[in-house]
Amino acid sequence: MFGYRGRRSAAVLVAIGTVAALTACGAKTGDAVGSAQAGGGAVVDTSGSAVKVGLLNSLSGTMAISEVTVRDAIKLAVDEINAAGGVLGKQLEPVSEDGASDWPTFAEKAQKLISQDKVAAVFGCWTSSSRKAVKPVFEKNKALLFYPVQYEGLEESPYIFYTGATTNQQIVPALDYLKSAGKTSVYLVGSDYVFPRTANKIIKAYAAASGMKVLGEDYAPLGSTEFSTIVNKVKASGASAVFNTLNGDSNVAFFKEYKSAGLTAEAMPVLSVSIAEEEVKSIGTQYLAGQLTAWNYYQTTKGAANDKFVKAYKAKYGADKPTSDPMEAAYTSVYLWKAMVEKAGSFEIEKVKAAANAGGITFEAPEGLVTVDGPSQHVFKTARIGKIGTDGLIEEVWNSGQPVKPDPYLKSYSWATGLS
Amino acid sequence: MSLLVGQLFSGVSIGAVLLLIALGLALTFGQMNVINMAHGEFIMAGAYTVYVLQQVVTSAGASLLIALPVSFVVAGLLGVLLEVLLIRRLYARPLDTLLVTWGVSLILQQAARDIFGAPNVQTRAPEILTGSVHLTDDIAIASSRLFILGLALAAVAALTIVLRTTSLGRRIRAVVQNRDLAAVSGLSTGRVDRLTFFIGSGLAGIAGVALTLIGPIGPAMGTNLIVNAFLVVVVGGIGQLKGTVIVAFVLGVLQATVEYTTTVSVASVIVFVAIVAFLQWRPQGLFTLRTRSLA
Amino acid sequence: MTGLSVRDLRVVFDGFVAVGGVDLEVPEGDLRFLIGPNGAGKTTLIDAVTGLVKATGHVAFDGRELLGRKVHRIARLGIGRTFQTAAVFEELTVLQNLDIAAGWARSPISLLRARRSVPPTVEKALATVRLSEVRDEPAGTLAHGQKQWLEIGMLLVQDARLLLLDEPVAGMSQDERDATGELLGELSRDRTVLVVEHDMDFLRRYARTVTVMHAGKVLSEGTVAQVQADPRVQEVYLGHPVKEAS
Amino acid sequence: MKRAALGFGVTAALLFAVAPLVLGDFRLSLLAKYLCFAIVAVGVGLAWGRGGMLALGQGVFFGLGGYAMAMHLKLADAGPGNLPDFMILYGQLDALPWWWAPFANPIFALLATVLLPMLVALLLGLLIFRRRVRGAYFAILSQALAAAFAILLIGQQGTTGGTNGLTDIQGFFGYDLNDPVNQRMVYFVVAAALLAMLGVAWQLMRSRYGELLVAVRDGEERVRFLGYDPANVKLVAYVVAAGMAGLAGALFVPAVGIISPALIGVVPSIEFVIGVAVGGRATLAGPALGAIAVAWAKTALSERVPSAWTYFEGLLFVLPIVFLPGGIAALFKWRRRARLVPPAEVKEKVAA
Repeated sequence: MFGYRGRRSAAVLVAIGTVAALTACGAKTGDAVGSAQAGGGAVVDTSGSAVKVGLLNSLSGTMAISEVTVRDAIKLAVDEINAAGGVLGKQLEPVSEDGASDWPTFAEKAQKLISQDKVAAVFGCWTSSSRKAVKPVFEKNKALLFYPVQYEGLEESPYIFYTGATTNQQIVPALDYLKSAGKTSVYLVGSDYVFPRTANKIIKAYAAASGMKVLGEDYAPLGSTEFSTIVNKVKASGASAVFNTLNGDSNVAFFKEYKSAGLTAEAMPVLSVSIAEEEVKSIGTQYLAGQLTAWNYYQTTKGAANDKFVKAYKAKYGADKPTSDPMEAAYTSVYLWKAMVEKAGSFEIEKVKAAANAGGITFEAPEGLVTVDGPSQHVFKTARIGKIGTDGLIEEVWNSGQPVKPDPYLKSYSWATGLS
Repeated sequence: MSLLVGQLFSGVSIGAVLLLIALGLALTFGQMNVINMAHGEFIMAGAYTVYVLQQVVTSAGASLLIALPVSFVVAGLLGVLLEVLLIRRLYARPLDTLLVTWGVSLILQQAARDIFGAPNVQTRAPEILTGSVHLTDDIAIASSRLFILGLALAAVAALTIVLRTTSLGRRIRAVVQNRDLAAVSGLSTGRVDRLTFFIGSGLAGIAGVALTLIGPIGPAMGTNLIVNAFLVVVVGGIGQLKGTVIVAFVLGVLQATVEYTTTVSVASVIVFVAIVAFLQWRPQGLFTLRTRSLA
Repeated sequence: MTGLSVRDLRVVFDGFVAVGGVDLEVPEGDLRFLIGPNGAGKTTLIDAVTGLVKATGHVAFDGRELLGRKVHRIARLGIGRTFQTAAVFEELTVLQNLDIAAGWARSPISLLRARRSVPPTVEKALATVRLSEVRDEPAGTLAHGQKQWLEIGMLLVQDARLLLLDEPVAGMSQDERDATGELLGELSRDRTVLVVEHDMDFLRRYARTVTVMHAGKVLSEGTVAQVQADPRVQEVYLGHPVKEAS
Repeated sequence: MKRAALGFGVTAALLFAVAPLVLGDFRLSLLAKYLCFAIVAVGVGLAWGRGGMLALGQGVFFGLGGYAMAMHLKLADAGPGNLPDFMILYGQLDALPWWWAPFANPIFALLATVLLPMLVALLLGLLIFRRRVRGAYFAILSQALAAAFAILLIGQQGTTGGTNGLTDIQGFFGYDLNDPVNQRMVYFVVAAALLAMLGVAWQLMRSRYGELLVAVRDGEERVRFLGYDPANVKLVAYVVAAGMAGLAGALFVPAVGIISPALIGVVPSIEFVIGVAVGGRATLAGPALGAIAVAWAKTALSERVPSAWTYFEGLLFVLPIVFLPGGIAALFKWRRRARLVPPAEVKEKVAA
């Protein structure tokens, strides 16, 4: 009754399967033939009257709050382009996938968009972690990603276009501004992930070179909402300003605590790099009025292109919906891709890339004229410091005057040697 | 010195928040052995109640005061609904209540996202609760924190009085100590269960009101808090409130102290290690209700 | 010395004295019944002997001190017990229940193998407790009396030298009681058996000696006749004289 | 016995022959990911279904296995003497941290993927089970463990990659992971591992130990009176489950190309359990099938209606557990009810 035959036959099957699998193995690492075979490159499906483009954003989970607005902005651009006749005579068909605020899911969905849907380009991702997770997928498949959010720099991928600010277009100008405003010491508060840690490393290098003092540095886990200790430390430090790289929900708790502790924007302003119009709305001007932000675009930015963008966005999604920097960068990224495709005269990825790398891709964006920097695949952007008003909008108080050349590795800054 | 006092108060106020959240759990988990992971979403419901009320009542102060009883009832009713629909079928399977209520919490969160939108919403606090109270010239403590501490202590006092002196309290304790005997003695255990759940969940609603003063109001606001609150109840020992009260404050001060000297992430690991170590010493928690029936 | 020897045993729950200084000697070969009104401390005494509750004093079996040892270590010294409400593993079959009871000393290797044949002791116990027919049924489906027997069967395969039985015949039919009584008599020949029982009729028929407990103390001890004649016992059972208790 | 042989045969045929023929590269690599979850589920089924230990911290062991594997692969990618890319970027380190160094050795790393989680589980289990922390206490504690471990990993960005985790893994013991053929190979390895783990679980469940484990689940105190120390009995199942989770995490890395704290915290850990509950917690195949079904449903639903997934997942926790505690398996197994009925929670009858 208790024989072993069953197990043995199963074991034999397993063994056969494994051996078969192993003998059928493909390329070894460093094997030139294998690599070429592996990366034949993504094929864009241009057979129909429409070309698919991928939208990869978190529509659920903790990041949905921010990423849904980016998705909406991308859709707006796609609709506008379609209404104006499409790209190279083809309509764009958006395929939206949910990254679910989960990095492996981002990788999975990126692969799906590339190999199942055969999209011409993918727009999306917000967190650095999601970008890091999909980066190998795009490189392996030789497919294009347009990443629309300000980030920590120190990265260039041949298959990613970065349309948000890199550090020298946001963090460095913000520090310049604080310095010029006579702030001699800062306290660094951030969420515990890549962007704040890298940003703070840059800030410390900058401070060391410019005589600014960094009086403390604290990180809260993402999603943390308990800030009494950190605010106590900030208050005790007596810094003249706070550089805030907190993300999401943590900002709400931080600013409520900040005000409770009797700290004010006048005495110790907080300069935030992750608080845009949407976040202001959910934190409340009661706590935020007078605080500073650093971005490349505000809803109040002057110009006909922005008036048109704001009007179109509100018409499509509701009058109470503000526009913000990442949304604008996402919106712009679709138009930049369109310009690349049109210049290349083809949807073929290597040709689109070549057209962009040759330079001269521009777009009259809501933030002003943006130009793609061919070699780095980043974008020239104007840095802007804003002050949060009691009406929930952000008024520009300073800008860099002209678009700043992207420098993701901060190679042109002497104090930054050794950072990358 | 001022920093020391400030930091001590931080610890106490972290403890007060923990206590306010854990109090309801002490009742539903401690007394009824139900692990309600949706407790965090009842907190969320309480916080959204403030938001909704403020659409009607413009005065921030008045809306907050009205919100306290209203949130209690809203969250309490959600709790009763949960008890009647699901928990009632699971009294023999306490571990399963954990998973089922986790599912409920996912559904409630998504519902909040669909009703109120994914972004956090904004509530106004009365000006008096956004500033700080100066004890001396250089020692100031946040008035919102003071309010929460007061609220937490008031909730403990009220709950103690209810449990000790009212007939409802006696019935709750009778059911906890011997369900079968209570049933045989003519007590409607079903009704007592529902009432207990109403109060426990209602306390979550109160906690939600308090949290609008210090934290974000959004669909995910409850999830971050729930695990720590459960730890408080576990370490405090089930069946008695005093353990929960003491442990909430001790953990709060421990967290604040370690966090001050190290980092937040090291602090949470140290707190966890401390808890495991503590359970080596007292596996049933700080205080236990000794009955013959538990070895 | 063989058998159970209890000296000055005390068990206190939060100030309530459940057992307050009990001395008890049960030699090998005895079939001792332990009786007393509710709350007299009978079950607590068994709990203390088996390590379930903390106690002070001395409890020795076959000369070895039991107090301070962990429950499973006490069990390994050959002390087995049953419970007021039959505690069998309801989702396991009768055979599995017995096999587990027989097996604490098994090596890890044999534990990790499936059972290939029924161990002889289990086979014998199945017959003894008349459960051979239902050996592949889940224990949860057994009648109440059968569960009690299964528990006794588990004591048998456990090869316990000291058997502590808590109301073993509660809920049994008269036939089953008789069979149980016979079995206990047989078992007690080379073992030490202590039975807590309320059924006075059963007691009169099968007890060799009786200890009466009251309010945590031993009130009287002796043969059935001696105990029944003890005025203190009659006083305790006033209103419920021993003779009418069955 | 014949049923078991048939079951293993059919499963092997499905995994090794049918799936690779029917599915394209992309779907096959998704299946590889699901199978990793299934391996975790087999362990959870053993610990929870048979042992009554609701392990809500399996993400920790999954993570330990995954990180052990990923650390080796990152070091192998970087080449001898070089630091992994992210360390240069974020860590500003001159030398490899001491606790990374041994993982350069493939044999050490491979052993560590399974043994490290088992060791951690052993230590933790000794502390927890010896002191009779169980039931809800155990569940909550294991959940807190997952939270603490995730926060710890995130906090050490320079040496663990922080929230990003370890990504961009190019090779797998010399094989280029970008090559679809090698991705198929990874799938076969995962499938073989799942079958092997099913075999281990099958043997454990049918053994005397398996019966003893059920006895401990249903009457921990009672088992003590039979001379067993239930802590040891539970420890074995817990440690084996941890090893399986570690193996799954290790295989997840080449299959998906990333390991991150997002797979370790409270939420992913509880998600490991849901498939088990849906499939049938106390059965052999139920947990694995349930895990695959839930993961597949997640992909399928989120491709079509993203927001609906959350509702659906919520209902997955609620409906089967309340109304079908035996899981889907219970629908098919009326006849063999003896072992397969869901565990009524620990009945402390002994107590009285």
